[in-house]
Amino acid sequence: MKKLINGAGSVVADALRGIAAAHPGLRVDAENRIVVRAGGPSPGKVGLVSGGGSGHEPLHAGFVGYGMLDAACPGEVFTSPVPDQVIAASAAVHGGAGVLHVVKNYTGDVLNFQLAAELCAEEGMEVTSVLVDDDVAVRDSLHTAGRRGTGATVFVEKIAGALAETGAPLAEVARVAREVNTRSRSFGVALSACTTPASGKPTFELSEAEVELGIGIHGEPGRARAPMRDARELTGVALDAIHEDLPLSGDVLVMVNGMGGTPLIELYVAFAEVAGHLAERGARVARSLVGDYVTSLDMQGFSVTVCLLTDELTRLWDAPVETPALRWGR
Amino acid sequence: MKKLINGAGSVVADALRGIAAAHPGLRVDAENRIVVRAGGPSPGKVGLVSGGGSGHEPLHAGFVGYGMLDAACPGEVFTSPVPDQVIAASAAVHGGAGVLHVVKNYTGDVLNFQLAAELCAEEGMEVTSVLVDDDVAVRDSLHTAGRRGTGATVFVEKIAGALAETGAPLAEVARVAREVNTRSRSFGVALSACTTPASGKPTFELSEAEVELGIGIHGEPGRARAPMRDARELTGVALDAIHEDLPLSGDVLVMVNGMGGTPLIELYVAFAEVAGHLAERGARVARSLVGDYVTSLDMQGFSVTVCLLTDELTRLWDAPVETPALRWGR
Amino acid sequence: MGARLLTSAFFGAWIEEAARSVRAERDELTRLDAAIGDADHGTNLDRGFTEAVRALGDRRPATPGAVLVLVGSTLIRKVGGASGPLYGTAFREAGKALGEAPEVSPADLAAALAAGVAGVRRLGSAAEGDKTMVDALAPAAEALTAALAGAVREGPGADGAPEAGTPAVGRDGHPSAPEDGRDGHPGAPVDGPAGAAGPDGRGLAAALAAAAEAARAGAEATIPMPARKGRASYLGPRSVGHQDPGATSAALILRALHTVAARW
Amino acid sequence: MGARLLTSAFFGAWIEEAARSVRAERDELTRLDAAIGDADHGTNLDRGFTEAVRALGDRRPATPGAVLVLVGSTLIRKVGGASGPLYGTAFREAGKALGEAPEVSPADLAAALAAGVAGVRRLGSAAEGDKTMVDALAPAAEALTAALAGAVREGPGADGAPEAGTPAVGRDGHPSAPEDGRDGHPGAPVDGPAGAAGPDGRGLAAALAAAAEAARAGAEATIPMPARKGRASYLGPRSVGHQDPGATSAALILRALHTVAARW
Ligand SMILES: Nc1ncnc2c1ncn2[C@@H]1O[C@H](COP(=O)(O)OP(=O)(O)O)[C@@H](O)[C@H]1O
Ligand SMILES: Nc1ncnc2c1ncn2[C@@H]1O[C@H](COP(=O)(O)OP(=O)(O)O)[C@@H](O)[C@H]1O
Ligand SMILES: [Mg+2]
Ligand SMILES: [Mg+2]
Ligand SMILES: [Mg+2]
Ligand SMILES: [Mg+2]
Repeated sequence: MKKLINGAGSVVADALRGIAAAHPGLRVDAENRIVVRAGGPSPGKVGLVSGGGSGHEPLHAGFVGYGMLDAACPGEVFTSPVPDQVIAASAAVHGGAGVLHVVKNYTGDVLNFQLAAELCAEEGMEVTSVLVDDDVAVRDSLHTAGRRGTGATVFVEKIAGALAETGAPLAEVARVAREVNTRSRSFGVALSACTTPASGKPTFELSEAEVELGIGIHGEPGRARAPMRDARELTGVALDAIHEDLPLSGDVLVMVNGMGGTPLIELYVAFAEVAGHLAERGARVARSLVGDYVTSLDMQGFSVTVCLLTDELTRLWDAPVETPALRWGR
Repeated sequence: MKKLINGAGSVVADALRGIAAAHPGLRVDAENRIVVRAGGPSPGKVGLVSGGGSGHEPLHAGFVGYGMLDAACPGEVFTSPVPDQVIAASAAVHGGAGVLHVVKNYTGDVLNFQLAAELCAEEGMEVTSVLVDDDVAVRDSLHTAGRRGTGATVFVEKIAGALAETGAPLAEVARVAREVNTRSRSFGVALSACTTPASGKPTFELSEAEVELGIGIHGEPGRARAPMRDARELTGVALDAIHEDLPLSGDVLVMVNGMGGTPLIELYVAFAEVAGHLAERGARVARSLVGDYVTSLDMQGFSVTVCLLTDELTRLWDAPVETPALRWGR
Repeated sequence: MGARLLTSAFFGAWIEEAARSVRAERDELTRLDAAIGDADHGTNLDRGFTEAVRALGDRRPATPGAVLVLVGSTLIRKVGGASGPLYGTAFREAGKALGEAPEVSPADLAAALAAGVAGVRRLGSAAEGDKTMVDALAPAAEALTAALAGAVREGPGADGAPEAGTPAVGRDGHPSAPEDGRDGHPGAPVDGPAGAAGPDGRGLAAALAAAAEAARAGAEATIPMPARKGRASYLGPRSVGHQDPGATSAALILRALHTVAARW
Repeated sequence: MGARLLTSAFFGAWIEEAARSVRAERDELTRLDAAIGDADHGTNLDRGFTEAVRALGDRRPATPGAVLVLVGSTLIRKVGGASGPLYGTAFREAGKALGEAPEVSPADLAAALAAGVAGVRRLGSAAEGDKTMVDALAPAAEALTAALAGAVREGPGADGAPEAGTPAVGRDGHPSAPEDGRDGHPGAPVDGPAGAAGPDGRGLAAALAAAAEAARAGAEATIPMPARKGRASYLGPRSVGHQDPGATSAALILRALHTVAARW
């Protein structure tokens, strides 16, 4: 393992120093391990807090800013944040209109945010949690941990953030966040595993002739190993899996997301195929993102996330946003 | 080699289809292999054309748009474009005020742009070329190919593009482009080689204990191989090399650029150290970019580019820009 | 030493021993987590127990209950992930069950362990057989209660108990523990008077040997299970054939409890 | 065949043979470029010569000069990189030197080759010894001129000429060509009448054998050089020990010229 770091133990703290130095619009509270907008809480505006393990950059700190998150709580690499972080973030962004927690559906994230929400409530904050669970590779059932939250997190945070910026009440912001989640699905494919700084070894071994289908974002192996195929077929597998779960039609918002080690030229190749697969199913790419948004350290591979748009969602997607990783209209 | 492509022969064409599908603000002319702003040439505005080998995405197509380039000419992977592309691009963006060619200093780019400029002149277009040669890893001499053009290309294109947008004449736009180049320096470090689709093998072998210092952006080996060190030391090597050539002080624009396979969390770790090294030398990070801007396919590593700002350059840097890879103010 | 009742020092020693053991097995726990999770379980618990030891060093609470609550709160505050809240809740619930008594009995300890396991079950809504830490914790709590209640038969003696140096990590996928160690009739040995684990330290050590052995066997028994909770559940049938990292660390923590009791 | 003058068909055959040879050695050229450049030289030239063959197939120009100009323009239009404009210029300048004659003599060919080399030198401003294609092209042009001018001694016959199957790529870093092959006194053999390469095909073949051998030796001689032009120059002293890819492809193209002349 070769990594551009100072040591496995300090990766997250060092990266937070870098984020602080690079983005004057963000304030990094190193002691509480949270990243908040430099301006402080906006009175009367719902505060949006998200967080999760580190190693998925730009998620989540890269989405803090006008029109999106008010605060992010980065945990250790691939480890959900602890309740103290979530509580500190919630307190820092609470402008009197309540706080929305955007939580990706992983046992660790769910439990830590749940404990935090209970303690926030004890301290008199109104907190609502929205669970993101868009990954169709995982079977959803009462008797499992349920679907993972992956790429749709970006859509949920952007769209809910835009509504929050209008001064909408907490229930409305939570409603639109849930709607985005309900209308979104993802599927990921790995061409290589990732290596965490702490373990120093790839999380799984994959031969030159194989891919992992249905991966998550934590270096866990996928649902199945399959022979390597070309971009058209691999994106076809992803679109089939999504379409089977949520029939695709009409205007869609699509993200072709790199897992961290995939060159952008390959993501564009994949995007061309995704657009083709969507057109074959009668769906139209109305809005799109191509790039690294929800990564798994140095993993090579991609994920596709599709959201069935409504007029409201399109309008909120188009609203101005000013964060390190997503910016337009300002 | 595992790549998310349909075949080595169609990578560039496939990626161009993806770019066309993802960015309605761009028009991809597949036959001429050029990418231009959807709006067509702006009368009275200097047209900015750049280009080079593919495999460096988002460079250059990702910088086409308001406030930056008018057209990009992507060559084959790591191969400069042919004169026909440059001529077609120049003709497409010529709005009567002349065309500026931003050329990275590589023999291939220089020769192909030179032939194109001669033919453009024959067709009655006023063309000025600006050479970018910022890489301090290469010794500059009359008896060599001279310094490579790397990261500063982004600064030159952004700042010259901003000035062109004001309606400034060709000579002025060329003057500011040259000034940015003169005030900018870069240095790159590779933790791993890249693999071109055509060759299928890493361009060099590097052990777990080694890095290449002073690399370019085409997978060529660097000036020297050295033992692997931590982020603080590796960025120190880069800053020392830059500082030795162009003493650093005052307000600077800094880019910590990923080579394509480097996770963003590591780039932030590196940025924290770069900011520290700059502060030690009395320079101040006034503006910055952290991310993948000038890449080498899947190479792991980074480059640092520093530009000594003036008030004019800062103002032009801050001016609105709306491209796939760089966007603010609109 | 043979002390009849367990002091806060005893619980502090347990946590120190658990921290040592987690540190020693950290990479192995992470390796197990890499196979079916996200390769952080060893780092997570090492960070948590190191912080717990530090917290106890800063201000050693006066009562056993307060020691465990502090440990649990520290794990919740420092670990993150799934295991942080789960282990944190286990220790907090166990600590709360011990109340404010300055010294507690082995039976109190057994009740506390049961309360801790109940807390984990509630928070994680995992049942036995879901391939989680519950598969090690639940049989251990049952074995301890049963051993102390006297349902202990003569056996091969303390040699049958896991040694501090014995890895809790199963090597062959075939649980070697007797099945009756998992259904309330532990077959693990005691070295105290037959028929009942008396209040003396040797009886407690024997009962904890049974609990540790039940945890080890429970962890090993997760190997053939498909996971239904936590990250490993995403793998579906592909999680079969791997020992659950959380169950493995639970066995380590129980073994540490026996180790400390044996030299108490 | 022994044709006295060279037709456009001869030049078309040369380009076809060059395209075959570049295709066969494509990966080796790319491998050489990977060592000191950017791993695309084989792909670049393969693309270019394939297109040149196609262009000639679409409309075979009537004169040798027009053939070479079309090949050069096609290379400029399709290759990119450094080698596209350089080889393109070489062929265009050579073609222009041949003028509009429907058939040209071996001496015309030698003059054209010299004009092509001059074009490369001018555009790339590379001198001999800079570790570029010039190191193969320049001695080849000189050797051809010298051989045709009669400065050719008796030698071991056509066997000494490079075979179509002989790799142009040096294997050991020690140029095996006689030194006088590079300074205007080619030692390479001819199979025509001693003292002068006559206008017949066999004499031309012998002179081209000398040129091809000079190119091969020139390419091999780039191995110990540090590069001063092109991408390889970025490596400074690290470029020593590798054969220049452009010099290697130049040797291939000259060998193709000899191959075609030998069966003409
Ligand atoms: N719902 C649950 N109930 C009980 N234990 C669980 C549950 N989910 C996960 N675990 C335990 O947590 C362990 C993983 O812990 P750890 O790796 O630290 O957290 P994470 O899964 O968040 O990375 C699993 O091996 C399993 O034993
Ligand atoms: N200035 C120059 N003059 C002559 N030949 C050159 C010059 N620069 C490069 N070359 C030749 O071009 C070859 C490289 O061609 P190629 O790999 O196709 O282009 P690029 O270097 O742009 O990738 C070199 O091996 C060298 O022989
Ligand atoms: Mg984790
Ligand atoms: Mg090239
Ligand atoms: Mg884990
Ligand atoms: Mg090359």
